[in-house]
Amino acid sequence: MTDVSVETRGTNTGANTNTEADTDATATVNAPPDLTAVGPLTELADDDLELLLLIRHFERKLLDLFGQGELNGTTHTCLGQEYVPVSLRPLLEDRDFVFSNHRGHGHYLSRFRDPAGLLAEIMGREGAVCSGVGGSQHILRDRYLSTGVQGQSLPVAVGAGLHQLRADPGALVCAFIGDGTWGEGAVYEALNMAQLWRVPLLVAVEHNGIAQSTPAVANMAGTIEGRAAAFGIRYQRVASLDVNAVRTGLAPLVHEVREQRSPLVVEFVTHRVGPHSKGDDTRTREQLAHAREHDWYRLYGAAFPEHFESWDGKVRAEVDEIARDVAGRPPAVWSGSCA
Amino acid sequence: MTDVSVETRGTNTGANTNTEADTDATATVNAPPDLTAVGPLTELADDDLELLLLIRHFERKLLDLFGQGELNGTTHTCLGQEYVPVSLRPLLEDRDFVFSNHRGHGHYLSRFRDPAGLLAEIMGREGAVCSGVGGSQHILRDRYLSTGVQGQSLPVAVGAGLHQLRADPGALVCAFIGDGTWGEGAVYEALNMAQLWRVPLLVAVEHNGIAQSTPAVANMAGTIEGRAAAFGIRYQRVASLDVNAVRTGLAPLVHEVREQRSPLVVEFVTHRVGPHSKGDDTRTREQLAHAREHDWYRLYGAAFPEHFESWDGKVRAEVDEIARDVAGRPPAVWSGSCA
Amino acid sequence: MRVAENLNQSLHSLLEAEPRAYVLGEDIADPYGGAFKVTKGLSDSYPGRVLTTPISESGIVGAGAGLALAGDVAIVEIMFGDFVALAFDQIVNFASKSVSMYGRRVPMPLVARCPMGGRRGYGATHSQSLQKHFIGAPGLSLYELSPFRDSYELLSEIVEREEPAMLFEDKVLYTSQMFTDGVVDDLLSFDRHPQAPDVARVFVDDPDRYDVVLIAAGGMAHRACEAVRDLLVEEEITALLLVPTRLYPFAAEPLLGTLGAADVICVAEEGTAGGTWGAEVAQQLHQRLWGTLRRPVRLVHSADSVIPSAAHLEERVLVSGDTIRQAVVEALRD
Amino acid sequence: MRVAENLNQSLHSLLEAEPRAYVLGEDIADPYGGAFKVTKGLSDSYPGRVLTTPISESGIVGAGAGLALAGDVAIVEIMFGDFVALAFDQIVNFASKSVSMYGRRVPMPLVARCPMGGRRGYGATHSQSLQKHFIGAPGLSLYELSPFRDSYELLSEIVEREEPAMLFEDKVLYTSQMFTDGVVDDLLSFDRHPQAPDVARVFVDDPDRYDVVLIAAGGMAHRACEAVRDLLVEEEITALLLVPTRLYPFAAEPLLGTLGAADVICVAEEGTAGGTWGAEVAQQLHQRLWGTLRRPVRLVHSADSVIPSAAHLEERVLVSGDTIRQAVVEALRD
Ligand SMILES: Cc1ncc(C[n+]2csc(CCOP(=O)(O)OP(=O)(O)O)c2C)c(N)n1
Ligand SMILES: Cc1ncc(C[n+]2csc(CCOP(=O)(O)OP(=O)(O)O)c2C)c(N)n1
Ligand SMILES: [Mg+2]
Ligand SMILES: [Mg+2]
Repeated sequence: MTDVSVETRGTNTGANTNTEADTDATATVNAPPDLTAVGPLTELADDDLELLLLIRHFERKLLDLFGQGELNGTTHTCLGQEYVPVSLRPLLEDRDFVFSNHRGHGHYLSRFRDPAGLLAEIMGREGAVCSGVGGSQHILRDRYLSTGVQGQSLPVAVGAGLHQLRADPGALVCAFIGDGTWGEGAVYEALNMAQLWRVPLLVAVEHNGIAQSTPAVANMAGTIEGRAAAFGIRYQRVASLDVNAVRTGLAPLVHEVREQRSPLVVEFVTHRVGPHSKGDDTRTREQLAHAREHDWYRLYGAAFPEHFESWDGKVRAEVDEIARDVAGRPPAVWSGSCA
Repeated sequence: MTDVSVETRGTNTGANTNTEADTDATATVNAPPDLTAVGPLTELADDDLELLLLIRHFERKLLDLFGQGELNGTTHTCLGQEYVPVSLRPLLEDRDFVFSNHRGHGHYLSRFRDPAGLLAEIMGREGAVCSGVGGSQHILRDRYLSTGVQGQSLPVAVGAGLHQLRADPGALVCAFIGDGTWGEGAVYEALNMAQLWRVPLLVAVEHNGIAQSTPAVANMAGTIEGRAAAFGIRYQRVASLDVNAVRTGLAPLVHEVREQRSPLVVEFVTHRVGPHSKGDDTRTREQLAHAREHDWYRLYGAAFPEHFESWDGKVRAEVDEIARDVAGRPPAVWSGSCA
Repeated sequence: MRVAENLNQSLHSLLEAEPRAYVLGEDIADPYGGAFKVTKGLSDSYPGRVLTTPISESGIVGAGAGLALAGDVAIVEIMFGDFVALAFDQIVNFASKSVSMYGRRVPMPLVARCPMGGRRGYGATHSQSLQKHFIGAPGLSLYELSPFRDSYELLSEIVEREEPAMLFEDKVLYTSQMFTDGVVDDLLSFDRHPQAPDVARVFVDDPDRYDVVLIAAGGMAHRACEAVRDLLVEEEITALLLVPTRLYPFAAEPLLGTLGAADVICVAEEGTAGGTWGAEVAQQLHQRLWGTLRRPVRLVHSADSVIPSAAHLEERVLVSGDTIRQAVVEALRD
Repeated sequence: MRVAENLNQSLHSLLEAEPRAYVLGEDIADPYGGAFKVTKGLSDSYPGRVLTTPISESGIVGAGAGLALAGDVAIVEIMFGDFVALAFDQIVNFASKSVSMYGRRVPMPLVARCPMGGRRGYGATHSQSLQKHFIGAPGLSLYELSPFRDSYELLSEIVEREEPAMLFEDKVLYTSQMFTDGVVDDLLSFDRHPQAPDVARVFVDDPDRYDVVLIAAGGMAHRACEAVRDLLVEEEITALLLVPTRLYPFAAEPLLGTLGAADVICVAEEGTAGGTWGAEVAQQLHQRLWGTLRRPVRLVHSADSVIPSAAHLEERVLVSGDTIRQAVVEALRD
């Protein structure tokens, strides 16, 4: 099974995200971290920090390249949300299926650490993970799949979960969706089936409060918690931005998804720091400031400046280098049907 | 506005559905009836009893005619569920839209008392309300519409409700759906929009515990109450089979739908006494017995035998007569396109 | 044996032979065994792999796609094929695309079984033949159940292709008999087309002597047989009937020899007017047989209309054996 | 004026002129004004009647149908037309059927606006031209936005018909200019077809002198113009281009005179192979012009393929001006 501790550099398990008012020492040590509060960040393992920064600089590079007219098509960066897949990373196993969505670069990079393959895909160059056919939104590799139609993947995830049940008990299916995607009926058809059939489905909801340009208040009546409850599905809210805390807190819940065939909805209260796609952000100055205040990048840099500095420039340079390399490659070759 | 009392023959307003253990007399008089318990039946107004019996004998006649090979196509009778639309009848106004479903004869007859038009429709004879084109499942008359695709009508009802909001404030839209229909994603898309836009939508759920052959436990994870709550939509459970109680209890809630632009889900815990359509009932003897125990027809006959007898034979004879009349008519004429 | 029984046995055989196979659908569990009883006995025999589902057409096709993607084989029953409209996105925009959208071939053995067709008085939302709307989605194949072809053979062919497919089943077929031993009736015989074994040939005496070729799939085959008989008996016109099981992509090539020799080619289907399967077939034939054809391929389809519930009105809209016969006679007059 | 602006103004005008009109769609509210800015300014000007919606394509088309049924006029924007697959049931099995399924005509002024087409690198689920899949649903009309026709006139025509309709809008059109005053460029002119005022005629000098007729709608018109130019300049072939705005039902009758005189008729569209709109047009023309046609109607469409994301791969799949030119040249050789 997943060994979480291997991946954890600091000794902090997130328990110190409790507020100072909490004076009961034993409780502080043993209690699971309070995932529902933002709390201070704890020191990251190098590996996690590096991955977070890889995603950050990858996404920034994409926006740069778009700005320079170097990229075709569209893209949706996960700026501000990088910590979600990074937190989940060691909780997921190779045999698990992951279904990602339009905002999937962080999901992909967390699973494969393959910036060159992804960038080549987006730029349509040699080495593209899907030969340049898929592009930013349509990626398949091993048991990882993303597609560009909101909600569509949830019923598919249920089917993949049915497969796991029989073919590989203990394996799960993780599907990422946004808050706005709860507008789609497919989501509910899937939740109903998942719970009826006790499919090991982990729905990771990245609730960034906005869908393209539409705030959640105009998109969603009620709450995600209520919607999970509607199907009798377990639910966990995660407001924490701390990778260690999130990971430690979710580990036992994810374990239950595997062992108890019990679907789980995890709602990450997260913040989209960048535009929806390329430059289309109509949020107010205040809204943008609020998002930026919750940016782990800024927060971590302030909390652990040395650690941060020791990696940030290095990873950025690596991404620059990768981008140069990929940009210099010949076009992707597609042997597929053009008949 | 709707005057409920006009339609009520007995002095009972349903308050005596309280159990005898309830000794607080004032509470008994003033408290709203307990809709969530089955309770004893109260005496019906003639008009209500006649309508209930009309629906009952209409449906029975259909099954007879099918048995005799006189009918084409399919039909879904509402045997056992007649009291639902009859209870709602005076709470709905002509200006309200009603969206019905495959099991809609009771809904139609409650609104129009037009057994001949409906039977002619089902038999494809002159006088058919939709010229024989629609058949049992596809009926449109004034602001009443039924169709045969489960769940499809809920988003449509939201649109009709948007219309009402601007064109005729205070008017509402009532949509009937079954428990199994909560499998359809369209239901959730509609509930979300209805609550976001504060549409005056009354969803009348006829939860008979079964969908065609599939029991609710195999169809539905969680509860209907939870699913309404998921969208912040008000919810009322109705287990009572007593027309007076149901009507009195729901009147203020329906009033709020009109006046407060507030969607409402009413779940009727009801019982399908007949087959799904023509003879396809694979329920166990116990399940069938349980349904029959909750049949208002039997219960009312036992509770108020004189009142019951004074109408039952008469209405049955009327329906027989209508069926004879309709069967003797020439085929329906359809001027519509056959191009 | 009735077509429904043959199909039921095929599903049993498939579940038996292929341990990765699943069957999903509404009300398919025993003792009910599906609205048309095609899945009878399956859930009792293969409990973990035969799942009765909520009323969620889009969801269950998606779940089938997930199974297929993960390495299983998924057969999904849409209770009435009309409701496959709800799964259009999952079929066209997920399952079919996944085969090639990721830059390499992804196996996706998913079959959506769609009972179609009218003449049962079910009315406009339960009587359609929606085949035509699914033509030309890259990666998606369309098949039609036939009384001339064992459905196990057909299902196996579909599943082996490992691509999303729809199997359309005319509901009126379920209660008809399978044709066997080359016999249709006292007048008509059938065999497999020598160049296209998935196409049945129905003929009077000699499969190589005919004036007219009819092409009709699935439940239309009976009406086409009726037309063949009536044309012979009443008009002295000899017709050959071809009954394909693969609608799309339609393989015209192996049939060109047969078709080129006909005075009239007539494609009959129950779908309503406009954008028909026949138009797709005709398009191919017009391109390939232009110099040879004496007249345009004649299309027979139902009227441009909803399908009424009342039998006498439904009849006015839908294709009958007589519609086909008349079309041929008219065409010959042109 | 750009086509997107023209369409935006038309929506303004429609909301102004028709107090029963509503516009619904995802992200259409100001200041965003829709993914392609076509709805800009609408929600500020008509707050109660312009609704930004949840991501619920099926739901919002259903809501539009409800408005239309209740007596309003509903325009629903599908952000990317690809997602109209999710609303197939509401469009085909509810809105379109309701017009006639109840035995009498029920007005249903509902327009689903569907931005379609590729050449923007959005990939397989955001680049399709799904027009063909909606052909032949009784009660449903299909239209195409055109740079040759004021969209207010077009929208008014659609709405006045009071029947469900889809308006397909090639996304690349949004940023192109409307053609006005009969001028396409220094070489080409246009007018309205005298027998079919909803069809634009693009011609070199004289609309009555041509060897070849191209038929192409919407965003394909530019590529067809390119083909007309290249055919003239490089092959000395004179082509006339017809740009219809009503795809289905396609009114062939008024165009027969024009078409009958052509050496080659070529229908071009961006949709992929199989069951194309062109096949539907060809079917009509083959029936009506059989004796006159020198060769079968030539169809030009994209490859039988998903639409790749990378520009150089996308180009291989989609129709270009050159594809059309080559098709015409080849056809003339046959
Ligand atoms: C079915 C469908 N409808 C609309 C879109 C267009 N679209 C892409 S992303 C998006 C917003 C999604 O919002 P959310 O689920 O909150 O995810 P986020 O972008 O915030 O990560 C929309 C409307 C789509 N891709 N698929
Ligand atoms: C979209 C769709 N799927 C399937 C059906 C077939 N069907 C008709 S009624 C029914 C069961 C409906 O169950 P429920 O909603 O509980 O209503 P009830 O029949 O119990 O009144 C089914 C599956 C349908 N009409 N529409
Ligand atoms: Mg969001
Ligand atoms: Mg039920």
